[in-house]
Amino acid sequence: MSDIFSFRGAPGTGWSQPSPILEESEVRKSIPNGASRKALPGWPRASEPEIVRHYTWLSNRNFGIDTGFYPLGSCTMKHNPRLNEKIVQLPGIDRIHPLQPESHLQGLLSIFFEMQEMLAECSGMDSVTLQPVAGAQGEFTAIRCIQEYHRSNGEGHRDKVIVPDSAHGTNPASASMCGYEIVEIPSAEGGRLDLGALSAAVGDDTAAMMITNPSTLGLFEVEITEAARIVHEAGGQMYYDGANFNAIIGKTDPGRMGFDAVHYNLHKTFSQPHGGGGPGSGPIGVREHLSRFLPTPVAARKSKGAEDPEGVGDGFWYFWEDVGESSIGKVQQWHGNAGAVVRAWAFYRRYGRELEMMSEHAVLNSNYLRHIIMNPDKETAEGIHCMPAEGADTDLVMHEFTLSMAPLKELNGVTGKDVAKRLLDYGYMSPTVYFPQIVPECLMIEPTETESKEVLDQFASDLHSVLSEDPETVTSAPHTTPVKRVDEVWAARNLVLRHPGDSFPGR
Amino acid sequence: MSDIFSFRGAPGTGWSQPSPILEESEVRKSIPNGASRKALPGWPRASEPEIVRHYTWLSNRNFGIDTGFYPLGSCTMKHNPRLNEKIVQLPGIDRIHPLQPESHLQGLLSIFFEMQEMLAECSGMDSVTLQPVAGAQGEFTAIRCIQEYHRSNGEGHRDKVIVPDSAHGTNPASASMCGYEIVEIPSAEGGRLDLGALSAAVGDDTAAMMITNPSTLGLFEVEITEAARIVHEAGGQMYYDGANFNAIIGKTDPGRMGFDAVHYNLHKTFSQPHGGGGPGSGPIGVREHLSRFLPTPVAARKSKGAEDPEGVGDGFWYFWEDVGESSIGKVQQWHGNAGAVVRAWAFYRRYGRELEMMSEHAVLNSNYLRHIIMNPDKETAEGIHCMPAEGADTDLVMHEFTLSMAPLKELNGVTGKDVAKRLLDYGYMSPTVYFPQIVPECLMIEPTETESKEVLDQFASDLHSVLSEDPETVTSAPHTTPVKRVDEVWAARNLVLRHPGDSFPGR
Amino acid sequence: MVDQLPNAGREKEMLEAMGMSSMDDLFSNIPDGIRRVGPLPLPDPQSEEEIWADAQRILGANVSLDDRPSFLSAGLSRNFVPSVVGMLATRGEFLTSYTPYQPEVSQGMLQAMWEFQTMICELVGLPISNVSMYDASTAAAEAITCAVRVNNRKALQKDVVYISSLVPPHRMSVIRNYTIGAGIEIRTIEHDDSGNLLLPSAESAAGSCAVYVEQPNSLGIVDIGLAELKSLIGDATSLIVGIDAVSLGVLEPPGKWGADMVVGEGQPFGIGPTFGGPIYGIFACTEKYLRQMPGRIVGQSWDTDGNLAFTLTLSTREQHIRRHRATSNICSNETLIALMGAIHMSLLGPEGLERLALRVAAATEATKRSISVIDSVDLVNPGASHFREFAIRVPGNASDALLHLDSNGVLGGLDLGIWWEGMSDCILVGADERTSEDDIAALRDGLRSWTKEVSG
Amino acid sequence: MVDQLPNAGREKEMLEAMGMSSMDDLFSNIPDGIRRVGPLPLPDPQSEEEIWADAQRILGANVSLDDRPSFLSAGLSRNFVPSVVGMLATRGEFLTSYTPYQPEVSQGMLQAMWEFQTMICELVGLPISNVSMYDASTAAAEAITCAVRVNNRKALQKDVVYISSLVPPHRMSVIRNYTIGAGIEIRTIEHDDSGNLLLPSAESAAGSCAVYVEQPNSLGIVDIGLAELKSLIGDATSLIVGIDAVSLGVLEPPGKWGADMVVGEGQPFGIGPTFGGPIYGIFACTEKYLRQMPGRIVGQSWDTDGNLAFTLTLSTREQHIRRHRATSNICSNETLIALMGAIHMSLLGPEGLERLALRVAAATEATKRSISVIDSVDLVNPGASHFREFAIRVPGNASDALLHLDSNGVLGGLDLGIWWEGMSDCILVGADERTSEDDIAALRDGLRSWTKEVSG
Ligand SMILES: Cc1ncc(COP(=O)(O)O)c(C=O)c1O
Ligand SMILES: Cc1ncc(COP(=O)(O)O)c(C=O)c1O
Repeated sequence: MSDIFSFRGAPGTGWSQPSPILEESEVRKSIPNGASRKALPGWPRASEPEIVRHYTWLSNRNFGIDTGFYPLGSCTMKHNPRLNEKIVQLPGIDRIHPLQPESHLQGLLSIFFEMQEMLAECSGMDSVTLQPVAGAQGEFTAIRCIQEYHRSNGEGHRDKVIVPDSAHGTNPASASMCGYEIVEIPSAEGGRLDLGALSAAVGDDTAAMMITNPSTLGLFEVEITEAARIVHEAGGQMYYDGANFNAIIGKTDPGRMGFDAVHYNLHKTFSQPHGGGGPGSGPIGVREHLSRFLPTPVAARKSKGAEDPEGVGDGFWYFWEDVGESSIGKVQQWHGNAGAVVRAWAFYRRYGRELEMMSEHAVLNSNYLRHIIMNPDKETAEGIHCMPAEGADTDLVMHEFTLSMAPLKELNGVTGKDVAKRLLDYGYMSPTVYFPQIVPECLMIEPTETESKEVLDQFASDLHSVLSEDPETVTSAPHTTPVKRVDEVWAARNLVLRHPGDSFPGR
Repeated sequence: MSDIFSFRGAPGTGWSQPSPILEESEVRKSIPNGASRKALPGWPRASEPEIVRHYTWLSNRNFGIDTGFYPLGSCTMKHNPRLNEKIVQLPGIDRIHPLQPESHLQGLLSIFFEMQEMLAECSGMDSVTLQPVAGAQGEFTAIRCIQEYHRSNGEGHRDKVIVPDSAHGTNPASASMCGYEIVEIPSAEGGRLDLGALSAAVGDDTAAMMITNPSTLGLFEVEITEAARIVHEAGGQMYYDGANFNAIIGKTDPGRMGFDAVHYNLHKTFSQPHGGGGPGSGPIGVREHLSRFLPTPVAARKSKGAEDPEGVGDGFWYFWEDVGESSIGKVQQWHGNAGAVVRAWAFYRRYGRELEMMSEHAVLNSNYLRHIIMNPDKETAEGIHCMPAEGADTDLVMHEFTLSMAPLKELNGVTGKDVAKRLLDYGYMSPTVYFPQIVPECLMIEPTETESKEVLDQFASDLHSVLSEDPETVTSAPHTTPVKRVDEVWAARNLVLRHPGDSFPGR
Repeated sequence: MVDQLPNAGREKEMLEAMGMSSMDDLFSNIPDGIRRVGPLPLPDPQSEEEIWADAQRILGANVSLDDRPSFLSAGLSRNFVPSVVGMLATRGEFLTSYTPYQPEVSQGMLQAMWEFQTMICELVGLPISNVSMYDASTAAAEAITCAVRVNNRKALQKDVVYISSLVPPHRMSVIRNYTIGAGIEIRTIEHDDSGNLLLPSAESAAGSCAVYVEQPNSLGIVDIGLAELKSLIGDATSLIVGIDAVSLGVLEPPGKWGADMVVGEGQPFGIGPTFGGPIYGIFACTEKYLRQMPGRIVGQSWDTDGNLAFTLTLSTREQHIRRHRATSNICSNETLIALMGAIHMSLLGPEGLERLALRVAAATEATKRSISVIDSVDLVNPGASHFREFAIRVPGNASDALLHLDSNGVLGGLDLGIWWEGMSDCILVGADERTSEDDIAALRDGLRSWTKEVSG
Repeated sequence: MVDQLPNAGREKEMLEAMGMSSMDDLFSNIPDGIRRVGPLPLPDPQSEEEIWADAQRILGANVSLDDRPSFLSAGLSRNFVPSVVGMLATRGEFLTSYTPYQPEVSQGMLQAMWEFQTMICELVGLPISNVSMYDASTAAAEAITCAVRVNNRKALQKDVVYISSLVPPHRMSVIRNYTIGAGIEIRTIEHDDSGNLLLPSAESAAGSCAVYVEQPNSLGIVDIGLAELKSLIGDATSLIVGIDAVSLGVLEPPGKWGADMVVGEGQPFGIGPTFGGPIYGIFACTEKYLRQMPGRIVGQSWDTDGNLAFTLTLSTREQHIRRHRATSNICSNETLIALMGAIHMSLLGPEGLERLALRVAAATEATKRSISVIDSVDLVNPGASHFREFAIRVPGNASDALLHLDSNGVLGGLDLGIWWEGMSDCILVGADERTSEDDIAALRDGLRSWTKEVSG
């Protein structure tokens, strides 16, 4: 166990810095009496070699896509091209301040502009802002725009947002943060959108409906245009949770489906690395009628005038356009997660017009994996205690699918979570468990387009093995991981949320 | 097991390249009939995600300094500052061709010049070349210079090079490649240089003596000046193997000791990462009388004239100076391992005049580690089967030291190699084993200055544990490594030196 | 792009295994009426080397802060990030992992974040920290909503919070967006001519849900009066303090003078200004707020073998469990950047932090001295102590002065007219640890030549 | 520099544990007469940020090949290295490891090098490869000494080897240094006007120890006649062929037309020109040379549990065992760069290699066509086929022409007068995969304007 707080180099070991440009005693004088720090923080005192070894050690106790298959449904854990990491180290992004004059920012503004246009095109929206820094913030931002839209129409009384019960938790949470009441509508048999329930839910108080398509069950909601009609007729707005965008690019888009606003998860569809939980980037796109409410500013361009200094060489001059008085203002203090935008730009450039192929392969891999899991050869099938149930009754899924371990649990008590933990022993990250909640003992599996057939074949075969194993082995899993099953209840009861400073805590 | 040759993507999967600037059919015409390749090489067909996962997996089966303590004696496995890796990615080194005009190379030439000067200063030599790319090539180069020197003096008959029996294998190998006969002189009692043996060995046929000081036993050869006198009197030249330079910088130097030529291992003393076996860099320094034989060219400078274009801003114009007619010419086809030189430059800049402190800490750590290994507390001592013998009878060692496991072997059959393998289980790289050969069951330990006291304490304590363990546990070690003890004899008998192409070989 | 698709060229084989014959079969569920026909109107795919060339060219059209003397700070730091930070944080095991829902294979990130929480607590002087917010502004905004959730029931001034009038407008805008839904009313507290908070007017905040102030404030002013704020507003009203993280190397942490919550920009530790994102927000608080706070938290625990282990905890506050009753909607956060921050902080160590803060303080002082001697250039708050930033008033439009400096290759600071209409003759000058004597001379000379131009 | 020394500040504690009181005690073994007194006359230590700033400034004073159209190749390639190569190879476990003497904890590097050996064998058409030489020149030199060791006993022309007269002088010089000790006599084989080897004169090499030729040769000429060489010199004389590694994407590998050993520069796969080093030499051979070859070799084996495993093998050839009877003195080699090469090769795959070679061939052909139409500029070997390089004769000094091009921002190639006195009016023009139409136009226009200047 490497404990960074046990590194006790001499004072100043790691700091290697030039001296202040004034004498220390003079500097001290510039700090008001009484405001001076009395005791320095209890940070570790470590040299570079110790730091490198500590974080290398930690990294070896962490699982990423680079380590193995990461079928975490809804999270689109695709390969992160390394070029993109190299690009964001260029001083032209790393060493740029958002408040520099536009003449210093032509390159970045042009990338922002290109991304706004591309995202609008792919989603069938009219305007795009790149400011929100995560999907959830995109939802929040779009719902705020919708809120201001209703208010500007004198419809401020609309105080409800409808979400299906299969929706991601951020949907209701974001709407609720805008002050909306949430109306959750149950899914129909088979996990699909229930138009009857929707019709019953809409009304004069409907501000918006939030939904993702394909749904979190990996189903394409074929009645989506009808749903849009119902909501629009009631005076509500349609919000598209774009977390599942990876399934449909070039095949259809939320504009065609009848949506008014959408967020994109650049970290999913366009592969900004997820980095242990973030950063993300959650641009939103809206139809014309919502444009004037977007956060400000957005990137714009005009033909380059003779007086403008050098641009990027494409004949345009790029600038920040103020969205105007109706804008909701700011949701992040600068222009969003520019680093993620630049990575996503580099990712998109690799596919260009063939982004469609990316979605094709995502859906191909998902259907293929589902097929080989659910159709083992006879011999394998005979060894399995009990096959999972499908999360949804369908022939086709989109980029992800769900399996229910309920039959297994019934048979021998092995739960979805047990299977998930056991898969860790086989060198996989586990699928998403227990979401969507409407599928009992759910495993939600999203292979993404960047996994090879060999990996999918192996995963199916290993899952079959798990399903054939002694239940005791599965329920006590994992066995080969850096630590065994972790006591989450102890953590929540005892709340040891920081290092005690001397040595690691004892029980 | 990840097998890259099992990746079988479609033709062209990984190649992502722009098209040729001429039509393929036209290009094909430019290739002479009959010279065209008939079948492409059987390389893997892998996508970027597969490559990343494969090499990540491989790296996790490899042990580096970043993984843990690496006390590999004679190899100076010190921490490699990461800044240096960042610097060599700058286009000003990565994208530079050695045949560009000098006006394109002012930055690199100035770094080469600075390094030549610094190395000369630290070693007490007059001229330095950075061309040799490894220590062994440095030895070879210097011996070639000495050879030409003798020839130019009409002393071409000198055909013997003297090396102590504790010398590194490259010393005799390098001299032998120059056509010299090797005279190996035995060490005196205690592993020190035997002046009597040396006196007996020198003669009219002595071309040179090669020796390292401190010796491979970590001993400072106190009679070194006397040795130099003996060799010089016989008309021979003194060659200093600088692999152990880490021990003495700022404290003494080969010039003071009486040497005529020296090589440096930049990858040891100046921390160019060793990268699984290389690259290295082996500059040599020589006294005045040998300068004109050095490989050509070397970096030089003059005050900047008005006509010279911009330089690096220090008022000098840097250029390549031809060493002249007596030069031995080239040993590497360009200017050596420039990348290693630049890393070493960045390393040296961190210490500047305080390089001395680096050597102090290297020697401090070595003596401290030896002390705590050899002086366990009473309780620990009682548990140990048998303490190692010291490799040399001395109070002080320099940057490294040797231990003999001979007593243990005698007692219970546990060999030095067994102890080394068992240390792997404790998370260490093993010390150098069975070198120098004059110490029976030798473990040669070099902690370097970049290990903390905590690491040294822990290592000593773990070594004590190994010495207390059930012999069976030790002789069957390692137990927790990615693979168990590897059958080196099978490898040498069967010589499976390449992948068979289909799947991994079976026995 | 095929280099990203391991199954390119093998579609048929896979389709056939499923009894399908074309990729189109996979999308047959999408009704015709909403199918896109024909390719996307986007450019051709590019290879890695073409993209790299374009990226170098296009991003090369930006002007890097490192290319010239720069005095633009305004909440983002032109910092120096040691090279190990990026090299370690981009190790694939960190870079390509997601939220550590499976602690058994995520101990690395979990432990690193637990250490991060510890270092933030030590920095700000409070017992609890989460593993990052999006940025300083959302951290401030969510601290305010959190305070309202905790205090509103007993508050005398229900749904009311007080905010310093010197909180910059972009942050105010974020705060407005985050508080509007909860119906929170924002009142402002003013400052005196030296830029110090008007304590008597702050007294009126007693009984409200929260007070949000910044130290140093947006004009760089270190206001010692703030130390009395907590005693004025009382226990029932949260004191939320926005900080400059580096300043805590020399300034007493707010946790020691009564802050209930501390928020701020983490960026100086871990990542360059990077055009404003990804950066990360610091969020720390006392125990009282623990169950209402936003964001993820790592706790220590044990595995079934009794080994020390880490896990996410208190998830019941979060949206994926509590849905619309969650304490925040935050899901993807800024963990990777927080990891970079943790590495940077551990490299600095206590004395390294102090040195860093002293360097910024020295540069601020030296710049202030040098600029304030220019005729007709005045300090806006001459009596105040400054850290990192200070405002000057120039004889004319700040924008003209900055344009003049720009043409001399100096990035002079921020035109304060952008933030506050009444300050269009003021520049916010920011110094930092990398500010050199030469930089200062360039700024001084540029300003001087401009003042001569306008006056003569 | 203290950031590199974990025990800085704790010296006393450690000294005391040993019963010492000062650092000087540690060096008391060094006799006074040779002790340096006083500090080294070197500059002050610098911090990371100062070194980084200096490095950027100093290295920024160099002119990068990517900054301008460049036609300088001459044995080093202005290649494009995919970003994963560096990122993976610099993972600490690879970067900071040494020679895998302990196979149990070095399987990663061992397997990667075994795969490298396989890819090199496949590339050149021979069954055996080592894990790298220093560079192409030492690879050629050590191949020659190896051939002499193997063949000399039965050779008719003892201690004699034949080398193409077009082997460039820097490589010849390396070969001379490496062969002089063994008393090897070097004779040259000449070329005809088209640059093709004079086969009749090559016949005289039969019975010697080895023949060393290059394909394409240093003037870029692809010489189909070489395919007959092996039958002319016979089995007892080694045919050693130096290659352009990329060319083997379109050219038949020498192993298929009789080469006993293949050597060459590995640099195009894995690393930029990097001022000429570190790069790595390719060395491959037939079984006959296995026990006399230089360098490290990885073999497959098994561990005691029967798992597949890798280990260094045939170490008995090496200096650390055989000492002065070793087959070479090579110890530290270029493994890390070979690893980069392996990653690059696996990314390319067979078709990627072919595409790369076609791109170079296309650029060579296009450049040749464009240049050869310039009045008074002639191809030196008009009848020949070229890959990557070709020589032109200009109406005046090559150095003048190159200076003119340089002042027009074009790096025009190599002044062949540097290599061969008689060719001071010749330029070696190198094209590569990154050569664009615009680059070619810039070269053509620059050359044309210069020829006009000199002729007018
Ligand atoms: C379906 C769905 N919607 C919304 C989100 C929220 O996105 P973010 O994590 O970027 O805030 C997610 C991400 O987990 C998601 O899967
Ligand atoms: C004492 C000694 N001399 C010479 C050498 C040879 O140096 P290199 O490996 O750089 O060729 C070494 C390196 O292992 C060594 O330890």
